[in-house]
Amino acid sequence: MSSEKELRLAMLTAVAQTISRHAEELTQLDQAIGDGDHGINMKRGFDAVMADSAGLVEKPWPEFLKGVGMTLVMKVGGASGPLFGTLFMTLGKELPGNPCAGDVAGALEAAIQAVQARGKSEAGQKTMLDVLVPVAAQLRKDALALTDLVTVAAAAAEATGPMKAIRGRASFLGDRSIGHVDPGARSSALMVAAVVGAVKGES
Amino acid sequence: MSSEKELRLAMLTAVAQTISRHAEELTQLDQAIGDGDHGINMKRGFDAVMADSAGLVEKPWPEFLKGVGMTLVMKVGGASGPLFGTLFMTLGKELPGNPCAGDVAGALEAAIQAVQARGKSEAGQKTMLDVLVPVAAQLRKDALALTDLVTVAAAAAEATGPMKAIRGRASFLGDRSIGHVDPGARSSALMVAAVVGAVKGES
Amino acid sequence: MKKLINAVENVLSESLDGFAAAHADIVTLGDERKFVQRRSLKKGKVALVSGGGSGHEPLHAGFVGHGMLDAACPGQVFTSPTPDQMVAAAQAVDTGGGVLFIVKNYEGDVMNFAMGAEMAADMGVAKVATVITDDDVAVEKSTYSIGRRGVAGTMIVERLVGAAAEQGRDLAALESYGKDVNARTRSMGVALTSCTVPAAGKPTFTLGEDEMEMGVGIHGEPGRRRVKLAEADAIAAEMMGAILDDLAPKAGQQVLLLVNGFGGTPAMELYLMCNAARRILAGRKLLAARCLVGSYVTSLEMAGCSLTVSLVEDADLALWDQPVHTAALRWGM
Amino acid sequence: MKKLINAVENVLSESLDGFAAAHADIVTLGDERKFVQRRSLKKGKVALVSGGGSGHEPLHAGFVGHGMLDAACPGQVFTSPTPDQMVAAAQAVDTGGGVLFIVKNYEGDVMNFAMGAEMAADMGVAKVATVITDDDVAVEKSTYSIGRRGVAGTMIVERLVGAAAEQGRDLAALESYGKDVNARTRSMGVALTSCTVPAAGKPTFTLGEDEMEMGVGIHGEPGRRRVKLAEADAIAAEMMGAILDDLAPKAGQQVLLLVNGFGGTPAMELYLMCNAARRILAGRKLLAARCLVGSYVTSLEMAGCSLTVSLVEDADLALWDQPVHTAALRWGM
Ligand SMILES: Nc1ncnc2c1ncn2[C@@H]1O[C@H](COP(=O)(O)OP(=O)(O)O)[C@@H](O)[C@H]1O
Ligand SMILES: Nc1ncnc2c1ncn2[C@@H]1O[C@H](COP(=O)(O)OP(=O)(O)O)[C@@H](O)[C@H]1O
Ligand SMILES: [Mg+2]
Ligand SMILES: [Mg+2]
Ligand SMILES: [Mg+2]
Ligand SMILES: [Mg+2]
Repeated sequence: MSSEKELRLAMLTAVAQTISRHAEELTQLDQAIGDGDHGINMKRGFDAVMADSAGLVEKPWPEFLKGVGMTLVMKVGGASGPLFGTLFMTLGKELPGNPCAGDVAGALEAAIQAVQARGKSEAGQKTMLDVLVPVAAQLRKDALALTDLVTVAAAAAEATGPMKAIRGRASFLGDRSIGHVDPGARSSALMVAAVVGAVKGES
Repeated sequence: MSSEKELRLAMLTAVAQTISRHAEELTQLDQAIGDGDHGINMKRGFDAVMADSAGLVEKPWPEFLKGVGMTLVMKVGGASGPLFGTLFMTLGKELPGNPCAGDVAGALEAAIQAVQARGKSEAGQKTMLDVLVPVAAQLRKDALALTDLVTVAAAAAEATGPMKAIRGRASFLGDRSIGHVDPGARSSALMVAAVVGAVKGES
Repeated sequence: MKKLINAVENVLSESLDGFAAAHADIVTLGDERKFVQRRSLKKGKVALVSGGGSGHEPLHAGFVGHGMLDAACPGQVFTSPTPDQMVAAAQAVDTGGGVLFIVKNYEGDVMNFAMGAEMAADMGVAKVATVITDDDVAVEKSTYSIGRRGVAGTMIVERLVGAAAEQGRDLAALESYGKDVNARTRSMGVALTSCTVPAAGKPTFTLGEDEMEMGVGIHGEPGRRRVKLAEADAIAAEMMGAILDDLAPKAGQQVLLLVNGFGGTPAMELYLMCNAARRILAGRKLLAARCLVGSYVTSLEMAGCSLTVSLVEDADLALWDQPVHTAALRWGM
Repeated sequence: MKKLINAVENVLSESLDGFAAAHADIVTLGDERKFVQRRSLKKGKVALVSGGGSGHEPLHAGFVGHGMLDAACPGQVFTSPTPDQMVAAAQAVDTGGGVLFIVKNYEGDVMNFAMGAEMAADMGVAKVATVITDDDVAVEKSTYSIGRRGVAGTMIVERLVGAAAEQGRDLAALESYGKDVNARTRSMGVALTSCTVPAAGKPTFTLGEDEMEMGVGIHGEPGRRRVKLAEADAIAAEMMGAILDDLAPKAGQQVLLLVNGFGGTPAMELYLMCNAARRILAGRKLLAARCLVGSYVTSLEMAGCSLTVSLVEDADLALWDQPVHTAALRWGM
């Protein structure tokens, strides 16, 4: 149990750190095709999560994830706040108290459903979903091939570059959104890499 | 009489042209220690004078000069409008119908008095008066040494550079006004040179 | 970045404190600065709540007061507020008549207000309805997008619905009136310079010395196209053309014209644009029944402006002219 | 130069046309656009006439209307109007009570208004008196200069004297009240960027990315010194320090605080400065009885702001609160 708690703290810390380190990059991506706040938003959210981390990591996985999601909803704002918030909250709702690797794909699929419902969106529209969906598919295929997961996520984020945005602020640009990586896709890939790193015990 | 009329037209044209040609320079001088409109103001005034020139030059010298002064008052605005306007109007009041060279120094001295009264100012305060006063003195010394007049005027304008402004917008700057030529002094010197050029028959 | 600020993190809170102090006769600030609310509420009146990212001042907090909003939820700069803010605001200003959310059409705002409405319902705030504004014709309407952005026309919706709410209309009537006003309101903007989000520290976009962004959004989002700087008349013609082609009003129609500055454009230029826009209206035989000129829906210090046209009838004008008493719009009281 | 204009020569006239059209309920434009006047005059009331270079909008035309000015004479951008304008305005609005000129202390304005007063007297406009405003503490007072500049405090004089005129006070009483209010009013400004006079086509001055002009004038005139950009609190402390040292008010004194934007500074920053200034007032035990925040006396699109403090008594506040109905300031009607 204590090692589970350490794992939660390691995951949270890794995600918060990667967001913080890449905040400027995310903001720059958002300046190109959005309103230039994605890095700032995500950093504000995960700073708030980290401020509560001591209490959060004490909780079992479902409550832990719901707590993270709720904090993101209340602190991130913008489009990404409700969406990542919904993602984490639904993961918390779906996962059992003592989840094993095999539980994750199903929970993530449900969480993606919830994000799609909230965002009236689906994969192919140049959003975070273009990373989340292939990541869920890869998990479903092989829940233990962690390195592949990182590769899939990174490639999926890159692949949003040539896409035309149909959801998110970038959609206002029409064809002018083509040629830029989606900020929410990039932050999703960064989070996947951080979580995998934490699971593998890297720091 | 007709040659007098031509002289009036030549003078007017020469003054208007020099102001127009140097408008940007005068504005730049005013940007350094004022509000950046002296060239624009003077050009607007003399453009208006030139628009009326056909009628104005028909009039004898006193009415001609009063007319020029009145137009400047109504069109230039700012500090230079009332001052140059007063200068020309008073010249018109003071000069006889058929002035000779010897009449000019006295008329200019009276006009300078009027400018000083209007501006609550005197030579030594980094203004147009620092050109007008030495020009009047030189005229008093030798009314026919036209080239000297131009030299005196140009040197007097230059000499306002090291002065500290006590009147005009530049006075707000205190010591920071030092090191810049006064725009009104420069425009005065330009007008003196233009008038002399017209009298000497240059074009 | 050149701004009159202390620390980037405190821009919003210090600004809200200054706002609340300067307008203490009209507004109070909610707990944790979650919302700005009207000082005196009217029992049973439908409460109007709006909000959105900050940086568009006076929208929305500047429109809290008699005849307009009951509360406004300020988000971080250019970032939608969070659902807890809407919940807190709704709870504070609901006096039994229900709550109408007025939301600009951005996914962030729409989703956060939607979550706020759900949470408010869970927590027992009687009824919540929502009007979404989407007046920006710069974005082509299409089923393959999230639709148009809500821009300056939002304040016209807030004003007219606010006046109607003051007269005691019920929630359903106000919701449908708000949608109706929004449907008759179109805007388009142009930017001459970018704005700088304080936390980002550098301009959102870069324009050449001879370029402008035609159809810009109020967060500095790129517009229809980046073009060479043009004369005011040509700019007005393009914007009014897009607006009027979309609205397709009949000759003789009364309109409300809003010439809105984005924050960095002086009144002198706005009035010049007003003059240009009015000539175009006259050319199409449209009657500018009311005309509002000023920086009402801004993008920080962005230079540029938007034009908004609302098709109005006498009944709308009568509402428009009712007393209003907010920080940024005031007449009749 | 990036501006919403057509031709440089027509900026003023097109802008005035737009202004007059947008506010046709309040003002009319005089012949040859020599002045903007109040639509309805009050027989026997002393007429208040102000004016000055354009580019400071809404000052002065935006303050024409009930409770403030009867007419405003707009000069070219940053250039005093000419005497014929003052004469025409005085003739148009004098209804027998005489005319009070309110003039900012710049030699151009003072001389042109003086010539205007002389000509008006020659032409039989009954009585003309003049109040000169000089509230800018950035300029040290000295017998070796023309004295202080008139800046944002001018609008406070226009407002209070305007309200007093509405109550029927005579010319001499208003002249002395105006001088009195001016004597109790002090301002200081700071610029973060320059402005560009349309006809000049380039910025009046240049500041480094990390510099500001402390004590700037409202035409972008250099101020006390050019310094490194500082935090809002430090800027407010320097400006309020200079103002309050000069006014030397007693603890417990009521004051009116004006936080004035120069045209390119968004409301968010002005309210933040308001918050900073109010903290300083509170620290000196001064009571901010009224607080006005907005871009009222501008320098085209210059970024920056000024702070103005007026020492006021209950009688001044009662006048301040009287109804006013102008394009830029309106309450109570
Ligand atoms: N409807 C949507 N569905 C899924 N993801 C979305 C949607 N709208 C936006 N996003 C994601 O959110 C990201 C933008 O987040 P952020 O910049 O924080 O919010 P905002 O756009 O409100 O400023 C986009 O890059 C995109 O990945
Ligand atoms: N009181 C004064 N007496 C004499 N000359 C003055 C006075 N005030 C200003 N000037 C002259 O006027 C010039 C400025 O003219 P201008 O720029 O057209 O007006 P403004 O200063 O009102 O913008 C100064 O350079 C100076 O020579
Ligand atoms: Mg964003
Ligand atoms: Mg000048
Ligand atoms: Mg955003
Ligand atoms: Mg000037």
